[in-house]
Amino acid sequence: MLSIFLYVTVVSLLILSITSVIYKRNLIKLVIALNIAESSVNLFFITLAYRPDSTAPIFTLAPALQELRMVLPSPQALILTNIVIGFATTALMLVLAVITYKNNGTLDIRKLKGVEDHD
Amino acid sequence: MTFSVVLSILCAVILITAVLSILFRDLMAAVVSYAVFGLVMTVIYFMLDAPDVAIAEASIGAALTVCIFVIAIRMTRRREE
Amino acid sequence: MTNHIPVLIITLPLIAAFLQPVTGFAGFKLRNLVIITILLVLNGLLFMLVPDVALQGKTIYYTMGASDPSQFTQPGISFPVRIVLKIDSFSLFTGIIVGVVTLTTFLFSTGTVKEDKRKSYFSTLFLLFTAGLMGMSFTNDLFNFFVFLEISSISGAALVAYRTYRKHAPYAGYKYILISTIATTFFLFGVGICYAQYGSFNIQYINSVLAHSYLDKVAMLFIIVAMAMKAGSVPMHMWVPDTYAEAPASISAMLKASGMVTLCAMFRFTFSLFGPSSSGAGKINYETLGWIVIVLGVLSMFIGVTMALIQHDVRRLMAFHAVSQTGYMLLGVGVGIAVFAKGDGGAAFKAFGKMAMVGGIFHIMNNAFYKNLLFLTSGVMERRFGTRNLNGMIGLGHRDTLTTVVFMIGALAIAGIPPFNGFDSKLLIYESVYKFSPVLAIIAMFVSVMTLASFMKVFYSSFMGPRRDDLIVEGAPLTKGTKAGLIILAALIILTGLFPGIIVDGIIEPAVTALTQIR
Amino acid sequence: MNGKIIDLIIKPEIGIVWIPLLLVAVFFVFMVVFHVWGRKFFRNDYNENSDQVKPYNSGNLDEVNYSVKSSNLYWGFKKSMDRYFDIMKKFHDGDLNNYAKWFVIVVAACFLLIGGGLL
Repeated sequence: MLSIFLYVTVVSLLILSITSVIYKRNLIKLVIALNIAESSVNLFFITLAYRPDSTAPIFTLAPALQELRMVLPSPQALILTNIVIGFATTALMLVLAVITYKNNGTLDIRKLKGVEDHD
Repeated sequence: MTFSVVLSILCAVILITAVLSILFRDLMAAVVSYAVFGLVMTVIYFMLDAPDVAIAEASIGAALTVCIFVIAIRMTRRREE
Repeated sequence: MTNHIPVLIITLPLIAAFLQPVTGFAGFKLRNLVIITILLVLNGLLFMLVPDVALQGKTIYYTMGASDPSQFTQPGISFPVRIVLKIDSFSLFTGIIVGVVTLTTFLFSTGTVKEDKRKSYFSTLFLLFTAGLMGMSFTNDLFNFFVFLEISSISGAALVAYRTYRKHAPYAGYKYILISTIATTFFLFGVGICYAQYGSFNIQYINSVLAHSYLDKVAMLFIIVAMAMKAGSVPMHMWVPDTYAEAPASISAMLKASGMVTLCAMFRFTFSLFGPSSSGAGKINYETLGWIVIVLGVLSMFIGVTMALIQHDVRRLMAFHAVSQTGYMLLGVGVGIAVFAKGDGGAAFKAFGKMAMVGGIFHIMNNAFYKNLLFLTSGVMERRFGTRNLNGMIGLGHRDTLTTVVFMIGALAIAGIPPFNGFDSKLLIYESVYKFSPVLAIIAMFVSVMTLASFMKVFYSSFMGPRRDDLIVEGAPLTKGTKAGLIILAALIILTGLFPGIIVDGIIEPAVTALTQIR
Repeated sequence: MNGKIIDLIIKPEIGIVWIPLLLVAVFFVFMVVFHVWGRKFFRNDYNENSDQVKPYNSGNLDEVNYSVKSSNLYWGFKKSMDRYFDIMKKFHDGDLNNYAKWFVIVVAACFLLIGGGLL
C-alpha cells in the first residue's frame, strides 16, 4: 500500500517530464525537465530497495536487531553514482545552453530551429 | 500509519513542486520550486532508509544543481519567451 | 598478466585520459605519440584475444576485485555478485571496431584539430570517449553499461560542441546530450524493472532466470527503443544530421562508431538478455520483434537515402547516409530475429536467417570503416574550402590526389560496387532477405542505387571541374598522421573486400554464433 | 560452418569464381597499359596549355562560375517528388521537440503491440 504512492509518483514524474520535453521551448526549462526525470528514476530505485521494518544499510546498526533486516544496499550505491552523473549532465547542458545564448541571442528552440545549409 | 500518511503527503508535495517548476514562466521561480523538490526528495530518501543517498541528494541535487542553474539564468535571460 | 587483458582494455584509455594534463606539459608531439602508442597497444591486446575467443569459441570472464577474476561466480555463491566483464566473440567484434576506428580517427585528428600546447581538452575527451565505448562493448552488467553509456554521451557531447566559437556547434552538442539523457533515463528505468524482479544487474544471470512476464516486455521495450534512438534509426533520427554536421570531422566518425556500438548492444540485449532462456514460461514473440526491427530498418534506409539525395551540405549528406546504412544492419539482423524462434525447429534460421544476421553484423564492421573514411575526407574538404556547402567546392581532385582516391574507394564501397567491402555484406543481405521477402530485398537494392547517385553528386561537385585555387582557404598539405589514418582505412576496405572469407569465418560468424547461443 | 556462409559469393557450380588476386592483377595490368600507351591511344592531340582544356558552354559567358551547382543536380527527381520532400523537410528542421515526440510515439506503438498480445 505504501509503495503504491511512490510508484504512482515515479510514473507521474516521468510522464510530466517527458511531456514537458515535448512541449516546452526554453532550453533551461528542458534541463529542469530532464532533472525531474532523473529524480524519478532515482526514487524508483530507492523504492525498490525499501523493505518495511528494516534499518539503513549501515553495518554498525545491524547487531541491534534480532534478525538481520536491512534495505537493499546495492541500488542505493548505484543511485549515488546516478546523482553524480546527473549533476555532470546538468552542468554540461547548462554550459552549452549559455554558449548557445551567447552565439545566437535566444534560448527559444523555435527561433533556433532553422537549418543553415538546408536545401 | 503516520509514516505512510507523511510519505503520501510528501509525494503530493513533490508532484506539486514538479508541476510548478514546469509551469512557472519565470525561470528563477521555477528553479526555486525545483530546489524545494530536491529538498522534499531528500526527506523521502531519508524516510526510505537511504541516509547516504539523502546526503548526496541534499548536497548535489538540491544545493549544487540549484547554484549552477542560478548562474546559468543570470548569464542568460530570466523569463521564458 | 594475460588474464587481466579485459580490464586493461578499459582502464588503459581511462588512465591515459587523466594523464593528459600531465603529458601536455611535455609538448604536443610527445603527447600525440603517447596516445598513439596507447591506442596501438589497445589494438594489440584486442587482436591477442582473437585466437582464443573468436577461433576457439571460448568466453572470457573477468570479475572485478575477486581473488580469482577469471571465474564467473565466486566459490560458495551460486550467482554473480560483482561487476563482471565478459568477452565472447560478439563483444570482441565490437571492441575491434572501436579499436580500429579510434586509432585511425586519432591519427587523422593529429593533423587537423588545432589545440594549444598546454591544454588537452580534445585528447582527454577523446580518450574518455574511447573508454566509454570499450566499456559498453565488454561489460556484462546493466548498470555498468549505463555508466559507460553516460561517459560516452557526456564526452561525446562535449566533443560535438568542441568548436564553441562556431554559431551552431554548442546547440548541436546540446541536442546530442539531450537525446542521450532521454535515452539513458529510459534505459535506466528498464534496468530498474529488471532489477525489481530478479535482484541482479548481471545480464547472463537475468537471462538464466527470466520469466518473460509483461513487465519484462515493458523493460525490453524501454531498453531496445532507447538503444535504437541512440543508434539513430528512423523515426528517431532527426538529431543525427544536426549533430554530425556541426561536430569536427573526426568526431563525426567517432559518433558513428558510438552508434555502431549502441546497435551491437541493442542486438546483444535482444538475444543475450531477453532471449529465450531455459526457464522461460511465456516467450517473447520473436516474429513481431523482428518485424519491428525490419520496419525501423526499411524506414531508415529509404528516408535516409532520399533525404541525403537533396542535401547540399556535405556533412549533412553523409549523416543521412549514416542513417540509411543503419537501416541495412537493422534489416539484416531483423530478418534473423524474425525467423529465429519460428515453429519449424530452426530450419528457416539455418537456411537464411543466420546468413542475414551475418550480413547485418558484417555490414556494421564494413560501415564503420568506410563511413569513417568518408567522414574524414569530408573533413579534408571542409578544411580546404572553409565551407561545408557543396556549391562552394570545385576541383579538389587537381590538388589532393590521395584524398580523391580514398574518397572514391569509400564512395564505391558504400554503394556496394564489387571489389570493395560494402559489396560483400550487401550481397549477403540481399540474398538472404530475398528468401524472406523479395520486396524488402528490392527496396534494399534501390536504396543502394540512390546511395551511388548521391555520392556521384558529392564527387562531381567537389573533386571534378577546373582547378580553382582562389577558393582554397587553407592549402597546407596533409600531415603524415592524417595521411596514415586515411591510408589505413582505405587498405582495410580493400582487403576486407578482396578477402571477405577470412573476416567472415574468423570474426563475424563466431560473433553471430555467440550472439544467438541459447543457454 | 567454416566456409559455408561465404559460398554465397563463391559459386563454382554456376561458374562464378571469386579470385581476388586476379582482380588486383587485372587492375594493375590496365594501369600499366594506360600509363604507357594510353595517352597515345586515346587522344594524341591533347595539350594542357591550349584553350582546349577550358570548358565550352554555349551562350553562357560566365567563364568562372560555369559549372552546374550541386543543388541543381537531380532537379527532375526532386521536382517529381516535391510533395514527399516538403513533408520530409518539415520533419528535419532541427526542432528539438520532435526528437522526444517520435521517441514517445514509437514507445506508445510498441506498448499497443504488447497490449494486443503480439509481442
